[in-house]
Amino acid sequence: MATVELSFVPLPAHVRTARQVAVALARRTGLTDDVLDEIRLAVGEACGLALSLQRQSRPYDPVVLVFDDDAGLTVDVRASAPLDAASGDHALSVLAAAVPRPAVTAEELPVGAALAVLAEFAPRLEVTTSDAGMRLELSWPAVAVANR
Amino acid sequence: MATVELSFVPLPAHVRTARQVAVALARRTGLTDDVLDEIRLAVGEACGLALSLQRQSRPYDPVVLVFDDDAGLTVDVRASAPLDAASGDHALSVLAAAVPRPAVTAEELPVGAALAVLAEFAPRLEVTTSDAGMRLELSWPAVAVANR
Amino acid sequence: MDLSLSTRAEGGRTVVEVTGEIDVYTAPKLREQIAELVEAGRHDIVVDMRGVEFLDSTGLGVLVGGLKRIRQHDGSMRLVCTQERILKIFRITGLTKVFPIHESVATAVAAGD
Amino acid sequence: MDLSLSTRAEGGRTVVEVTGEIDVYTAPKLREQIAELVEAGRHDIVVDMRGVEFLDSTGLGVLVGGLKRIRQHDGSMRLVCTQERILKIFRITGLTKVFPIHESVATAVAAGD
Ligand SMILES: Nc1ncnc2c1ncn2[C@@H]1O[C@H](COP(=O)(O)OP(=O)(O)O)[C@@H](O)[C@H]1O
Ligand SMILES: Nc1ncnc2c1ncn2[C@@H]1O[C@H](COP(=O)(O)OP(=O)(O)O)[C@@H](O)[C@H]1O
Repeated sequence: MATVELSFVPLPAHVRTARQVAVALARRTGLTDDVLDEIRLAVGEACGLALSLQRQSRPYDPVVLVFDDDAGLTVDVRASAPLDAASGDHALSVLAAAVPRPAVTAEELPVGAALAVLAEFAPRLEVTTSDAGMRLELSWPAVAVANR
Repeated sequence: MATVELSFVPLPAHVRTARQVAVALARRTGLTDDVLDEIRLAVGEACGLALSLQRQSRPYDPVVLVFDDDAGLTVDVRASAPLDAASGDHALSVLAAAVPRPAVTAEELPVGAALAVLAEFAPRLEVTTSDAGMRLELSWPAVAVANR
Repeated sequence: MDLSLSTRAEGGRTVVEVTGEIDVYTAPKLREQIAELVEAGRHDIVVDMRGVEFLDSTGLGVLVGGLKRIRQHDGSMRLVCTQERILKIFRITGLTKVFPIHESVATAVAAGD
Repeated sequence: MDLSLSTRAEGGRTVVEVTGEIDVYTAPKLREQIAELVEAGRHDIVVDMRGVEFLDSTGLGVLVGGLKRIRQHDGSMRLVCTQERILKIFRITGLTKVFPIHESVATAVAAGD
């Protein structure tokens, strides 16, 4: 059963709220401050990607986050913008291709950097794309927690 | 369109998260610190009532909060526990009768106090009960904000 | 912020210093602390709430429940509270008539019953 | 916490002091600040990030974009950053090779190009 669900219209201000909710849940599961920092960063980047996608083709649909704190913390970030069906690294490239590029000066979301942060800070990352949208599943398993 | 939706299994820890989300949204709409305090209190009490109801008869259903910041802030708190159909003050008494009483020592949620806090701090409060559950709609209109 | 509690003896009474948030999640911790004190025979309690940042109706319920229990032992419960926004919660729920509320631990400890 | 910015001249360069969170919501504010400076002919910029509490890829994008714009004017952008958790973001995205990163404003201002 999902513990907490958060959905928001794709506006940048709500990404901060999403980070706060993720950190509040993680704190409650007893994760250490170092891990809380990782969660804050990775969830922020996942939301940033979802937001970019959604604003491009489904600006009135919410970005949805499903949190589960059964064993460690799992955060499932979903956007409904239709994409080619793929999973794993394939899905990553579908995603990278779909997120709108900044015009000329690259001052918007640098997709490469977002993915680098996600890969670094989410111990487990599952990416799926389909015509129903994008799904990024980030997990910080309870085991990894005990090892830190 | 709802700006943000938050749903959570009826556990006390999530009430704090709900307060945080409400305050984050309210801050963004430019409400003053005094009003933020009121929102924190009123949303907390509304969630406490919803949680009590839900734990009693629908412990696996989430409590749902729908936030709208179109003009001021509206927070709609919903529980799915079935109740007699009523609205306004009638609904308040249906609600007060339905929330489980603490055994002997009254150390759980004092419903009277919760309703007193709600009435004091939510400038507009609409209560509806039905067999589909309870709905508490709290609003801090943009007008009231300007007047403070 | 979480709830934290510390207790000490002062002038024949027990001072419980409470800091953080007393809400539906943390209130049980305060309830247990008060229950323990009452069972240990400490029936004159001063709850120092100057460090409380948030108080909801569940917290009020725990204080009222504690007071009832203490009165069964002819004891007393006094509160120390200086923050207007916390005092307001006691006022609008009518509990300023139920609890003696003091401005400092010293006056609460010195107060006669 | 929100983003706040202040700028001052120091040793022929412009120091931009950034505190708070640089994220998808606040980054545009930083972008505008840098664009304004460049347009005003301030092409040697030191961004003091010691007070930054959070930095995401959007913030990196704004810094990289600012650097590109500044280089068109033969200018320079140096960063001051001492927090390990912010430095790590620059490292894992390969940007430590793009930006000179200093431990203090003094050394950043004194550095040759
Ligand atoms: N290591 C890096 N990671 C991410 N972005 C970088 C990096 N180095 C430089 N950048 C800058 O960020 C800008 C845009 O982001 P980028 O990662 O290139 O998106 P994408 O790779 O998906 O096109 C680029 O213009 C690039 O100059
Ligand atoms: N003004 C008040 N508001 C709320 N609770 C109060 C108040 N005064 C005392 N209490 C105590 O709180 C306890 C339980 O809450 P209460 O408000 O009575 O719930 P309800 O009225 O729904 O039964 C009661 O035992 C009561 O002693």
